Amino acid sequence: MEATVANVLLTFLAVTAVGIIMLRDLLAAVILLGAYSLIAAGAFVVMDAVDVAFTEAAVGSGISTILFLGALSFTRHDQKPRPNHSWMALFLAVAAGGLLIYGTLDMPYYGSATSAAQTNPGLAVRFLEESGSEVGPPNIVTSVLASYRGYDTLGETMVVFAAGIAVLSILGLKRRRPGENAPLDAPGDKTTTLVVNSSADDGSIASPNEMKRYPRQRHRVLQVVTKLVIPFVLMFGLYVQFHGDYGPGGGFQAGVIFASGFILYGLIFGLQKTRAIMPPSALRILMCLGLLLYCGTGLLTMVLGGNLLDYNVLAHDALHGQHWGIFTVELGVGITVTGVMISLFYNFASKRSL
Amino acid sequence: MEKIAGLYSYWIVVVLMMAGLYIMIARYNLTKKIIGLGLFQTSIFYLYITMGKVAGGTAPILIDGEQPVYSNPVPHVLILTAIVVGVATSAVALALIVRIYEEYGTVEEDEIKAIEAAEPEA
Amino acid sequence: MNVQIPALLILVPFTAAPLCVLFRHAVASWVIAFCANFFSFFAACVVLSHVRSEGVIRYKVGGWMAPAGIEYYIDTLNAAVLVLVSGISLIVLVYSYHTTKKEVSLSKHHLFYAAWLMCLTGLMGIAITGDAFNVFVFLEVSSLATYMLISFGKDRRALTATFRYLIMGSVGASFILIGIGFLYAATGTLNMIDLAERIPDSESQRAVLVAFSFICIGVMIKAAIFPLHAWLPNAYTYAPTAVTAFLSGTATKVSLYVLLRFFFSIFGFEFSFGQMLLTGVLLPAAIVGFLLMSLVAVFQTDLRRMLAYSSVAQLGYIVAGIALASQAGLTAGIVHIVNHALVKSALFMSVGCIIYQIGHAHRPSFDNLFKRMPFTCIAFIISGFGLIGVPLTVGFISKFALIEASLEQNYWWLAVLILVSSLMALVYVARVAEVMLFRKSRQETPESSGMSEAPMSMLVPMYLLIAIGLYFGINGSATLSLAGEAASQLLSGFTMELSQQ
Amino acid sequence: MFVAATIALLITMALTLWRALVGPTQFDRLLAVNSFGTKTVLLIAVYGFLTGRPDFLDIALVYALINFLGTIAVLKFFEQDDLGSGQYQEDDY
Repeated sequence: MEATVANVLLTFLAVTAVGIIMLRDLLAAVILLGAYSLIAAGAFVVMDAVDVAFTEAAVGSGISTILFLGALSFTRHDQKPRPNHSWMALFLAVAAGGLLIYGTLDMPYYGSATSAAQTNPGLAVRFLEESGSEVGPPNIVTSVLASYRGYDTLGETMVVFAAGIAVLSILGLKRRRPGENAPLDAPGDKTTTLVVNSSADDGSIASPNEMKRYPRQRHRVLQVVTKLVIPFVLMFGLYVQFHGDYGPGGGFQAGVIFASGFILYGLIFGLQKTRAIMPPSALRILMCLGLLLYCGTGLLTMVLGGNLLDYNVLAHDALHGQHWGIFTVELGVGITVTGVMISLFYNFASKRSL
Repeated sequence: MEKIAGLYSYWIVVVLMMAGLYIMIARYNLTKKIIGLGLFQTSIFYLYITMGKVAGGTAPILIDGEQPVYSNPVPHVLILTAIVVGVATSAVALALIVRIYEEYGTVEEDEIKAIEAAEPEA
Repeated sequence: MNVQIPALLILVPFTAAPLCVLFRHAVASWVIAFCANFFSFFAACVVLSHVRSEGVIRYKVGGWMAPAGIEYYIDTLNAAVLVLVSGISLIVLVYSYHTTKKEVSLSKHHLFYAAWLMCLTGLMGIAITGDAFNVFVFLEVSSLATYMLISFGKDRRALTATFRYLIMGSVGASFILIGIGFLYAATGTLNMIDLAERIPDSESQRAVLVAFSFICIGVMIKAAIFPLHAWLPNAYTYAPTAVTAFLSGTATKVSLYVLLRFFFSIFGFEFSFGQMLLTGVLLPAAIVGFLLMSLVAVFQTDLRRMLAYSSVAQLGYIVAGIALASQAGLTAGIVHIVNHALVKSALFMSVGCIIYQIGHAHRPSFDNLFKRMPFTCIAFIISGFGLIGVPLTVGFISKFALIEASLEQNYWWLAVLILVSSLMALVYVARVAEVMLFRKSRQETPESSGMSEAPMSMLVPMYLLIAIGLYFGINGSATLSLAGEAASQLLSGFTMELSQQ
Repeated sequence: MFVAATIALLITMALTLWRALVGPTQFDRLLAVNSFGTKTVLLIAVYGFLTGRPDFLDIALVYALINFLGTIAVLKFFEQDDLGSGQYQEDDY
């Protein structure tokens, strides 16, 4: 049953991928990419990777979609018609794919319990058998992520931080409205692309004229619902942050969820109001503080006489030390990710409102 | 036959990867390239997770008092990192696309090349 | 030596990056960056001397034993790469103080130096680690920082150059990720030493082979080895001048180090060159690379683009040395990694001085430049000699070693081709020198008459780098013995005995 | 029981996915993806009971949240072509 469900989802993935290649409308491709991530995340649950599913759902279909939409709102969202194939690209892709398939031929089969990866006493077996007594948290992924391979996670946090400040430096500060300095065809009527596919049968909802006729809806229901939902979202973010030891979740996922509360607010009430609640300078401090908390934990372990990120020295009892170490480190990740994600949203959404 | 059943998931994943790679190379639209990159990376995540699955296993979160078969947690950890890296790269790429559009007025690769070719050397 | 120095080497610049952003002050962030970089350089020197006197360092991050946790594995090669990267970064950082003021808007200085520190951290992180997946993580740290640094370029083409680099870089990184995945499936481990032990016994040899191919291609894209160099010329041409000088001396060199580590230490000499016939693939690529790219460089009028193509050509020499797969060839390759980094950074710094004063680096407008900027021109010409391989420069040492290595295997034609390519280098350097020194200005424009030498804070670090180059050019045995040591360690695989934990 | 539910869900997922692929309007796609998300939430819940570890319902919660967020974002994009505009704020609550 497991394998069947996994394979069905995999087939869905393949169909969606074909759709993404075929569609010329970028907006549709982005919506489908969101669906693609959702399916992938569903499949990850079926394949027991609950933490990965958690992250992929939050990032792949949440944050990514919003970033893409933000970028599309600056640029035009239809791909120009072109000759639809490139033999060179096809050849490269097929060559790489052929090589990969050749490589899989003597790989362990799906679900094999005797493969090298599953039986290595140094890694998988050790984590499964010892992590409970060496590190503590029942969620082995958390133990490995924050303790055994905590150094990787340090690098990962820096990658998030780097993306945050890179987008800040590329997009931030002074903004120009798109089209103001556009040498080629300026995007005059972007709304037309909305109805690209709806021309024949039922363009009834989407015609640009009609959209212009009702430009500003009041959306009272949305506003009320959002205000009701946001506290729960933030609460859920905190739960994911602090429950990551026992169930799926952790700093990264919590940061994304926490940020999505603010993003939701920004979508409904506008960027200006959101910025009044969470000013960009506060975000900059958050980003830095989270990373510094992580680095600081590393420094503290060294000051106390251990190696870098050796949490055992943080308390008299090794398990307590691990607990504190993982707690601080995950908190650092959560803070940085919250800051970076909200900051990304600000940068991609600030078209007209600044 | 057993081979096909056992390796089916890997093969589909490879096909997905190549679809992503193809979009990245063949499409002129810069945004579409990044969509392709997303597709490509998600497929790699899938490849890793497929490796970690143990038939009849359960998620690697310890259950008190029981000794079930757990799936391999190592690929999960690696992919958590890779997902983060992936979204970070896309964010930077999209920011670049926005700036490119502001500067050139287009996000089609060949049009940008034409504009650049017409410009004198810096 | 304090046990914690290898970890501090990474952690200090790592911590300094968010500090720069936090303080958001242009000068303060430069000072923070300088101090952190200086510490790293000092620590790297300590590590190098320790490794050479007492052997390999293995440092357990998190206190976990190797395959479960991540460890640092430092032998002569990585220690040398660490010193090289942090040293060049330090010198260029001093130099960058003025150019950054001119090229980057003041409100973004803190972001610029934070990105610089992250790039440095990423590169050193790649060089120091003993874990295959960790290489990927730090590769991405350095890549993202590099994209950001290049996008600071003033010209709008910097944006498209960055985008192209980002696409190719992401494909490269994804290939590395696929390769590591296959390695994990075949062996069940990520630690480099553990991998080296398990690969020969793996039941999935085809998976190992695919992993090898994908990692190779991925790293070669990052290292800009011909024919996968397409991102490099534009990126180097449109990046801020200091960034070009920094990256040309460090980023591709670290990628080459990764290549060496995977070829020799992890997959092993037998597998790479016996089974995979790497010589047959790498040597033609290297030869076509250095001949073609030198030829392309001759026809460039923009100095930075010319030097960028020349970089790809010079990488060809290094790859040729590796492809010879002998102690002598490998030594020549490693020496050239160091020497080329010194020479090319100095060259880009001198071009940066010209850009600082004139605003561009377009060769035909260098009429009579020597009168106005004598020190810069001298620096360019001396470093240019290094590029050609004139005796008493570092370039001579490594080219001589390379020719010796190819003659050792009776590849006399390779030696001839190297000489031909050097002649082309002579042509492109001489064309620039000719305009600088001898061509008289047709008319004295008002803007050119007021021009003078670049500020001291740019000249001093540049001449410091040139002096280091000359020192190693005259005292060639210093680098040669270091490289020889590194080469023999590479050829003999991982050393197990620990000098400390 | 749960097996039947799983199969039924997979079939409905296939149907909504088909609608998402063929369109024809963007609103069809958006609705299809939105209901596809809902089906995924259900699938995860049902699958949790099927395999005996229902404690992963957290993930279903995230899906529901993100699905909502994504739909709102796309709708805002449809309506205003801009994610950050504050045109709703005149109607201040």
